[in-house]
Amino acid sequence: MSILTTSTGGPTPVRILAPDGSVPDGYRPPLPDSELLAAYRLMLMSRRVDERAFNLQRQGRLGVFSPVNGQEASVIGSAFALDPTRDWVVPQYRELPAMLRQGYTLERFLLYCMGDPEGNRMPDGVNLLPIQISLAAQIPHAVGLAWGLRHQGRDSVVCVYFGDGASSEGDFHEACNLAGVRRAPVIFFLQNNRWAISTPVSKQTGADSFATRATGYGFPGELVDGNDFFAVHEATLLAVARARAGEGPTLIESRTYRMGPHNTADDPTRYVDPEELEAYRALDPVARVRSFLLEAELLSEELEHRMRAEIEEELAAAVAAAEARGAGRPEQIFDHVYADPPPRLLDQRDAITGEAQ
Amino acid sequence: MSILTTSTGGPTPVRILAPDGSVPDGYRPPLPDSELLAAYRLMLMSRRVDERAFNLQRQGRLGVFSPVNGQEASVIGSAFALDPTRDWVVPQYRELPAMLRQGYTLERFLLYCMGDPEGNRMPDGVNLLPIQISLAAQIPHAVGLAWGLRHQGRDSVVCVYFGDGASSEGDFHEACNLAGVRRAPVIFFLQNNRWAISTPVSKQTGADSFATRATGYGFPGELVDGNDFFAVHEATLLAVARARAGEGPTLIESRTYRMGPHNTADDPTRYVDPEELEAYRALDPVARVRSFLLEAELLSEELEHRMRAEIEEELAAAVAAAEARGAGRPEQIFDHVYADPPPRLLDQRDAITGEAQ
Amino acid sequence: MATLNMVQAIRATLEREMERDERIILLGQDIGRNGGMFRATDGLQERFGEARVVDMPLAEGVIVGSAVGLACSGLRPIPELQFLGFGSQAFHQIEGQVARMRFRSQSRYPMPIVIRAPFGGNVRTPELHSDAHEAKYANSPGLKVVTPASAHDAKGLLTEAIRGEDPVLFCEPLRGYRLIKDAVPDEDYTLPFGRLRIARPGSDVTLVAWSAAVVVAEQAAELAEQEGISCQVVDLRTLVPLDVEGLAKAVSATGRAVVVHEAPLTAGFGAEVVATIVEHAFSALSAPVLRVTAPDAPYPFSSLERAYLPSAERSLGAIRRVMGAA
Amino acid sequence: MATLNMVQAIRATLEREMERDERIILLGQDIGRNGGMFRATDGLQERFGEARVVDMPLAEGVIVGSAVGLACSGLRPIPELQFLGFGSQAFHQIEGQVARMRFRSQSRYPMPIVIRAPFGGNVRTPELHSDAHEAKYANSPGLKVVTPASAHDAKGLLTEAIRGEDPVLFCEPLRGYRLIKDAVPDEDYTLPFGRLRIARPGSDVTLVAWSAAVVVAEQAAELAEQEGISCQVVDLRTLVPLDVEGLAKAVSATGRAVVVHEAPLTAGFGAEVVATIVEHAFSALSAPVLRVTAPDAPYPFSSLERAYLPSAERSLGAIRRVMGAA
Ligand SMILES: Cc1ncc(C[n+]2csc(CCOP(=O)(O)OP(=O)(O)O)c2C)c(N)n1
Ligand SMILES: Cc1ncc(C[n+]2csc(CCOP(=O)(O)OP(=O)(O)O)c2C)c(N)n1
Ligand SMILES: [Mg+2]
Ligand SMILES: [Mg+2]
Repeated sequence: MSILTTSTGGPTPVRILAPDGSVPDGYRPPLPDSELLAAYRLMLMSRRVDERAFNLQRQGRLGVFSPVNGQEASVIGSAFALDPTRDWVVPQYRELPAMLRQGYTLERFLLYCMGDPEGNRMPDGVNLLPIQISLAAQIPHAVGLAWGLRHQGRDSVVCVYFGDGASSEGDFHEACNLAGVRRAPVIFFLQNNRWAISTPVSKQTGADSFATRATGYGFPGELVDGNDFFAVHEATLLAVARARAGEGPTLIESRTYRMGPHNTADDPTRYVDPEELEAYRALDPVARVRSFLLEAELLSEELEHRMRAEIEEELAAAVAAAEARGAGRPEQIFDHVYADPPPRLLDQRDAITGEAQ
Repeated sequence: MSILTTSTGGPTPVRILAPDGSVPDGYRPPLPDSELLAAYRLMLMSRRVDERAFNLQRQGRLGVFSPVNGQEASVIGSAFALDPTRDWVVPQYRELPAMLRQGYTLERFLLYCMGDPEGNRMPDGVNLLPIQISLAAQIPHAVGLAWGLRHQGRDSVVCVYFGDGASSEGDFHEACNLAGVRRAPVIFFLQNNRWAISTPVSKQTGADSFATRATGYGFPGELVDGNDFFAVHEATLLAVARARAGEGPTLIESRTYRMGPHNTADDPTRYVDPEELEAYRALDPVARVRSFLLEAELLSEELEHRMRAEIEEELAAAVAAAEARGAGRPEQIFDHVYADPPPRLLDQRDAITGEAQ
Repeated sequence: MATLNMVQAIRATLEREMERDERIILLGQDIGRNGGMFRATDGLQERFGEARVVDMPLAEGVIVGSAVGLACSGLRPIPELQFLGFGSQAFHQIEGQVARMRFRSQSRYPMPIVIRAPFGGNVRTPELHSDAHEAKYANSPGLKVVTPASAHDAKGLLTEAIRGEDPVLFCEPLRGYRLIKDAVPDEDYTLPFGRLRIARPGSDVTLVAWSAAVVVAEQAAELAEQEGISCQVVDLRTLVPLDVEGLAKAVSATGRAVVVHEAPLTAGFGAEVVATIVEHAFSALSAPVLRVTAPDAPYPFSSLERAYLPSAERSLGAIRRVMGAA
Repeated sequence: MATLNMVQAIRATLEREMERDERIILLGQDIGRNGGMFRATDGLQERFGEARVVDMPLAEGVIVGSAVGLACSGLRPIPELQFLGFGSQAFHQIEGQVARMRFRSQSRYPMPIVIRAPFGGNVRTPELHSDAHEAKYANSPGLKVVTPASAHDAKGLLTEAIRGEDPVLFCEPLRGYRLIKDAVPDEDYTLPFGRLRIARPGSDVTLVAWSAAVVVAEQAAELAEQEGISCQVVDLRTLVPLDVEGLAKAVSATGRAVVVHEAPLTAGFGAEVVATIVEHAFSALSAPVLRVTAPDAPYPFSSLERAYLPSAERSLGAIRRVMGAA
């Protein structure tokens, strides 16, 4: 069973922005031009971080890193439908641009990749939960968060990201079911990038779409072309509106493709069919937005050049700042374990940090 | 949200046998008369065991017991669609008649209720897994069993029972999803008896039917009136045929009603609306089959009387036999823990059984 | 000062704390209309409404997992596991999430969550309901593990747990719910974590226990008394934090110790107690520290549980052994 | 006799056993086409087909839970947890089902299941991948817990596990996959469970360890040697069953012991080792038995793991203390 974006089996994902950058006649993006450009800039940033992080990792300057490559429209199109001042993002680990959009910083992300726990400290006031490694474990958190905010009279919406792989975990089901019962203002944003490391989606599920699962929980599911910034964005806007209005959760299946390796330790040539990969390259989500913006004359080569230069600077500054902090300090092992640490732990701290001195 | 059998919201359960015992014109049950009578007899047996077990429990002669009351058509209608010589039943804990149909014995069941582990020993050659207390944990087992039998070339079908409550556990989802991928010959038989102890199904899920969940796993779901022996039976026959033919799993939602308490420790007057209970009493699954059989002249008052007398005898014999065995022996704590028990455990056995002597 | 049983003390504490702090919200199976399987939340839904006393779907993972999110939103959730044995369904959320979210988020998201869970045997429950899993949670850093043995302590420790900022697994002895009754002050009070209680003074052997096993230790002490052996009974009250100093002191005073607990021997928390005593009071020991526990077998079916669980008689055997008298 | 690293020894053993017994079937994430994250199943799907080497959906609960059903059908499944840390997602299936099905069914359904799981630190994995959870499983009766420290032992113990009738949690040291290399006989052999190995002879102090910590203990023994302290290193090989007699004998020979392990101190399996030594070799002890472990904090992010994990230096500190020299 194939559920490629290009396949004809199963439901067809909603698409607005064609691979050549064209949109249906009369379609007007729901974002102001400045936001469109900001979104595009974030796409460029994301691609650049992917490259740079890989290099740094190869040089031993970063630990494991998972690139976003191929999923920029999916991550950024959805994030731009949220209001960072009141809405929340609950990430898995492959959603850096959505996190940046909320107010996370590159420097912290690099620290995170360097294995410093401070890197997973979301800045105060930034509506973000930390990066989650235990797949799907964040989904129940998102439901609780959405429910809790609503309980306290806030009009916030929570968008939780997770992969096709993570959707097989029991946590996905339990969370969706609870959200349906409580009509929690949460968006389950499932990035079906066709792979869970080496496991293709055909071995992940026998269904021809994940979006249909929503019915079984009593709320709507939407299937969109995840390489289409507008389709993703519109579907998320709708879901945000529903959630904000108290109409409960939405499940969005964003059908995209992981164009790079799973992470810096992975060798996808062992399992990815190169022809399939080529087919998806033609559906590149960043190129599509670029064509659209050029066509609409919102973007020029020159503006893009400027953007790239800025990004380069920002990134260099972030790398420098993160590296200047240096590796972790042994005290950090103990610093945030308990509000009120057991004396035994304090003794252990003294022993370990004492020795390290 | 109400998903009563009688309600009009959501999908309507398939019904064949009306509450007055009538069937649609020309309907012919797919079972020979002898089997119909056997099924009815098992219904009577089940009701009688419910009563008797409650009395024994009140006298301190049995431990916790969960009655089947109200779910006889659901449990027996499905079990009669299986071939006990090759098909398997994987129970939760409220499916005694299905277990008896497979070849389990009343005596063992009483032992089980008396807290003797021997009672959960399924007789050799009987295609049954033990009673499961950890809700939903048996569902993955059923999928593995179905897959394993198929792997070994057997044409067996596995029917796993679980409740509306259990369906909220992650195990349900993980198991359905795997079964969809592997097209395992398994029937997910969800008894929606409207309650999980005191939790009504409206707090269990936001969906208006559980059957719709099947789509999200790539296989069919059926919703049937679980108080209708024929509807349950036909749906299960269909599912068995599909599974046997290699077409994979089916999810059956059997919408029924728990007419008694959750178990001997439960006080349903704390939470059950007496009017609702009355409404369901009018839909009694046993009375319906009885009316049908009387109308069809397969059953007479006299035959029924004989059946009841036989049942009484069987039950009395089983109680006597179980009680004759007496309470558990301390060695039983150690007997079946390992094939190859650690010496430490053997020392512990000697210490404990030695002291008990 | 009223005499309450344990479940009454717990219920009263929940009510008092919910009055005091409206951020508290209770989650669990059958806790609302039904008031909990053992009535620990009886009447609380009527009193505080369905928004604060929430009957949850039957899924331990999301009962605990949503509590993490509720805590991130600023609330103070008190999820109930209907039985500690079903905490295994939520184990990844408890050890991997609740226990670590403070560290993972570097204190941006503290986890003021109290997970209540009845456990322990001799009440003829079906399989898996009575298991004593405390050691598994004690080996999950970031979590505190609290195990009261009296109604008085249940109130003081639960109040402390609820008002604290750290996540707590609050283990309630099933057998004690109605059997354990003692004087509970009406006014608010907290008991600090990590301070054991001397439940009975004695000079020859120190018996160490927690939760329902404290009663067994006390019975064993009675039996030993009749043989002229004076036993001190220590109730640990909390396993994490462990009162290392208090334990060393208590054992040093007698030079002999026996640990009694309901979990299986191997890697049960009794091992930690012995290892701690050995590290901190070795020179005072005049006999090996022994453990009286369940055997390394699964919690059995109900007809076997009496033989399975540690008894006063088995404890007496160990007491005699450490006294060199057997 | 070839020199193999640990992952090669494991892969070769799986291949050999699958050849021998067609009831064996492997289940796990990324074990097929990709050959496993660490290549422990490299080429096995090609060799034995997709029906016997099965890439599973990303759900540990059903990877283990379906293995229970496969075993009921008469097969001998070998599920892999990609990392032991994610065993928590399957904890209810492991401790509640795999470990108890033999008892629950009174031997009608034996569970010849070997759950393979890499674990352990110092390889810069992301959070939750390196956790040493062995004590939680050791406190789950019905299960055996096996922890090889050499390629040779990995083969012998894995063969024993696969051919046995009891469920085994087979813990493989991540750090050792490529670093640990030793001579592995070509022919089949099994190593009995519950027999420890003296990894290094010595007369002053007994160091007890398992899995990757054996290497740390050996390094500590080297350091101690330079100070004139002779350390015996004991590799437990299996935690359940525990070689109680062997342990007592080894420690009795030196009168001093230090346990080294990667899990947090409190309720780690080191506690069991100490408690067992105290019960069975108390009179031979001339110093407290000490533990060198991770602190009671969650496994940290990678830049901190070196300080977190027990080191040869920290072990040396404990050795000096039991020698009365610090
Ligand atoms: C509970 C759990 N099991 C296994 C892993 C190991 N693992 C890390 S990423 C990954 C694949 C994730 O796939 P998906 O959810 O589709 O996300 P993607 O990487 O495609 O973004 C696996 C198996 C994990 N991190 N957590
Ligand atoms: C994992 C788990 N959680 C909680 C319980 C306690 N419990 C026993 S029966 C029950 C309700 C079950 O409801 P349902 O699955 O609908 O089955 P029914 O009793 O209605 O047949 C609960 C919560 C349990 N046995 N297992
Ligand atoms: Mg994916
Ligand atoms: Mg039910």
